[in-house]
Amino acid sequence: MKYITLFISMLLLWLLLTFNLHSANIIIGVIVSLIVTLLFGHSFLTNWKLFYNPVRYLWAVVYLIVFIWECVKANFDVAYRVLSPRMPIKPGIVKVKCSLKTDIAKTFLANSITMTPGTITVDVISDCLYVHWIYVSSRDPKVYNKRIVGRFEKLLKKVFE
Amino acid sequence: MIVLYIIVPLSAAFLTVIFGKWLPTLGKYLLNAALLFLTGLTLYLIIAGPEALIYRVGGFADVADVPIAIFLVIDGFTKILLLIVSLVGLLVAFYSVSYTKQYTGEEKFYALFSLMLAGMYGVIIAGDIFNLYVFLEIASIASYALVSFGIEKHQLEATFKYQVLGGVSSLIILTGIGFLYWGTGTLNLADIATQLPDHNIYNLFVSVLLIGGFGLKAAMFPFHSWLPDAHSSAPSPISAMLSGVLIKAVGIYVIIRLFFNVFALNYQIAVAITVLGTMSMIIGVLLAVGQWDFKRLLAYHSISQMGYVVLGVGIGMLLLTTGKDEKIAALAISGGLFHLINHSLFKGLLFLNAGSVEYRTGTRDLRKMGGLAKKMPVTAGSSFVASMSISGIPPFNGFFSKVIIIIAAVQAGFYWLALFAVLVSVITLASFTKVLKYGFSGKIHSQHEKIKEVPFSMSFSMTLLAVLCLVTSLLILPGVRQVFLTPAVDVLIETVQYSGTVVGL
Amino acid sequence: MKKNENYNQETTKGMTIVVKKICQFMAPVIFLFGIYITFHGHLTPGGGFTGGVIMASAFILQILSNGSILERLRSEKWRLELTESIAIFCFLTLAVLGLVLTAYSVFFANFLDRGTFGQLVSGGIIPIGNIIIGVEVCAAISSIFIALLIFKDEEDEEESR
Amino acid sequence: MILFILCFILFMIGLYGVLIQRNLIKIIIGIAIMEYSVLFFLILIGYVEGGTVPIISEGFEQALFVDPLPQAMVLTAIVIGLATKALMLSVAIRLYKKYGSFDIREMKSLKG
Repeated sequence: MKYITLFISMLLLWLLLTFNLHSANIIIGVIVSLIVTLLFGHSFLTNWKLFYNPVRYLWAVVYLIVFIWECVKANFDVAYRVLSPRMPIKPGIVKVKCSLKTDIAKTFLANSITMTPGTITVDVISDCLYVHWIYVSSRDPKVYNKRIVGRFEKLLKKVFE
Repeated sequence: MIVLYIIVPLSAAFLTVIFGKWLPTLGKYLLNAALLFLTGLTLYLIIAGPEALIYRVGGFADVADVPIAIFLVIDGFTKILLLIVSLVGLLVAFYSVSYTKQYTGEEKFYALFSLMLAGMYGVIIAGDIFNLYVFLEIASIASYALVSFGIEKHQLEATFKYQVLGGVSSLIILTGIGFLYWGTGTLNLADIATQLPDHNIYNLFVSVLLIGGFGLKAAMFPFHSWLPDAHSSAPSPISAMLSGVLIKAVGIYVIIRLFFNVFALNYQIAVAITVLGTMSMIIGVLLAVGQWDFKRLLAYHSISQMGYVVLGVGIGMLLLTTGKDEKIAALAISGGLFHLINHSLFKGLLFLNAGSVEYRTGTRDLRKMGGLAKKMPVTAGSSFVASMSISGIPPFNGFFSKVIIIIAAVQAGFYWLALFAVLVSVITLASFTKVLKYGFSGKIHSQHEKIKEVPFSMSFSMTLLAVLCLVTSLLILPGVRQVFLTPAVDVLIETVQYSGTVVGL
Repeated sequence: MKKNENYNQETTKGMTIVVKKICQFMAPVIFLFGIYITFHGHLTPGGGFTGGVIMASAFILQILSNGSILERLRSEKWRLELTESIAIFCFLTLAVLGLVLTAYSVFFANFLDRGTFGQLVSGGIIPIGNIIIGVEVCAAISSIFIALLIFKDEEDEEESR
Repeated sequence: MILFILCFILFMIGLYGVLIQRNLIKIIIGIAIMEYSVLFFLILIGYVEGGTVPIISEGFEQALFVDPLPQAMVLTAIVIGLATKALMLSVAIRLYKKYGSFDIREMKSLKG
């Protein structure tokens, strides 16, 4: 089944890339997608069911909006820290525990954290994320867990789990 | 028909790799068969007549008198080179049948060998300078891999040196090609000759770049440092190919072709080529005298003998530029080309001899050999023939070619060059007397008591090459020379004729 | 590439889970893009070499992220070399076909219908040549990469012994 | 003109690397730099002032194109360079295994 998922997504991508609907183009697209499926199907995601749930796509849009908003906020924050003459930075690496279970969700969480300015995910080891933070505002795990992970976690759970 | 020279070796190479896993011996027979076929084809072409064959790849016709197709050209001069490559290649390939049994991954050896041959054929028949460069790189890359085939310390080191200098020379050649395209707007050799601007400094600059690049590939005097390492470290059949054929096909051939047929003959360039030839002749032999490593000695002699070829051609070029007697020029050039043929035969043979000795005794140091003549009569006999031939003793072929060059030099009034040629020949004789004395005569070493003659395929190739060393003396006869050498010399003497026959302008 | 379920398992080899998961997503997409570049070589910039390099990068990405096992690398290298040789032999055959099939018998003759300008299926043998070169370059670059990797792995093996 | 001079300087930097450096990998990098400078030079030769991409498409038949031939040459040269450098690197790795060092001064099995 995951092969079929990969096949369909590749065919859609091919049609997007070429952007015409001649019969020759579609036939070539099918062949190409088949080749890609045969070569890469075995290593594709195992939880292919995600692709067929329209609710998840909606949540993904919501997540995207939230992510962009957080990103803008963090941008201003970092800009303030960089530009202000006193340089109010306090860098450090914190170990954040996340409640997400699947690998794909963790991956997206780590990527979101990295893409927001000010925080970078250094490594993911089982349930914990090691995050480099430009201003370690608190030493309390509960507080910083909420500050770093909390804003994305719930939404990601809805999208991926 | 011309494309067969590229198709056949290339398909041999790829088929060898495809079936190598299941049929490891396929490569041997495929390569030998391919070379046998190509040798026959070349002989047929030579006998058929001196006309030039021209081929447009892809069938693109000329647009408004501008040749846009890739040209493949076979004329008299090309045929000689094709014959050398095929003949020496065939014998070396047959020799390798037994020799490569000591290596693992034999099929890769034959695949690379075929690839190198394809590159050399391509360089020889390419009619435009960029394809020439591409084929030159194919041949070079295959030869880099072949030199390091045994992956021993000295082989890898020699390969690295060879690769660095080869890479630099390729880049110099590419720069030269760029300038050539800038000035003429075309890459076709024949078209370049007609389009070349009448601007002396530009011509000189491009010439210097190209002489530098191809001189490095041909290991002419100031650029010779890589040759002794690479040629002596490679597996012996490859040494024979590199020394016997590769440096001629990718170095000397291109230099001669470019400066006779493409660039207008130029006095400064002619002087430079003659001087380079003389210098490499003298320096090569002086460096060779002190060597005790059999193959290293041979490698230094290669530099020296290539000097003879360049000297002969250079004298012809000088005479043509100064407008003196064209007959003497023709004599000098034919001497040079004759020596080119001879050198590939006897130097190939000598390297095969060295390989045989190494195959049985495991050493290349002349001081550790001795008395091998009794145990290995074929090897000893053929190396006697080759040594006499390289040092110019009648009735072997080396004598006649050297005599022609010397006579031409004397007739043209270059007495000093003639004297140098004679002196170098004498030193060569001394050097090879040493080889024969230490290597093959005298008392046998105790650890070599049990050695035998080499296997059939090796001894057969060596015998055939030794016979060829005698037979090619016949090229001195006018009737034979008419068929083999005269068309080539004509192509070079009639300098502007080349572009006329190829492009039809 | 050999079908092997090991790609999906969390092994200690290779990089962190983030890289692995993203690679599972992106490798097919990269490969498809390489095929797109190759197929459109006669219409847009690009062609066999460019597309082949992109395709090879998909394989290289997978090997890098998932870690390598010496035995599998060896078998894969052999397979890639075989693919490469077959592809280049096909190219030679294509060139020779022009010699055989056309009336004027020319090496590299364009013996197929040229089609209409700007279409995906046009240009005679040029797209076919592009595809073959794409396969060849992909296999060649992957095998160069794997060969260099084998050097390193052999060294590690010797050290651990 | 300034581009040609820069190109020449790049070539010289590469040559410096090849001649002066003692590390095998650095020598290979030097060769690579030289190669890129030559490729850059070839591209510059084909450049036409104000020229566009040499792709014929509808509406652009009469445009002023840059010369596509040097670009084809450069592509071929890149492929050749790839093969050469891959081979050089593998030889360098083999040498490293034999000598345990990338230093060219320690490789002395060929003398005389």
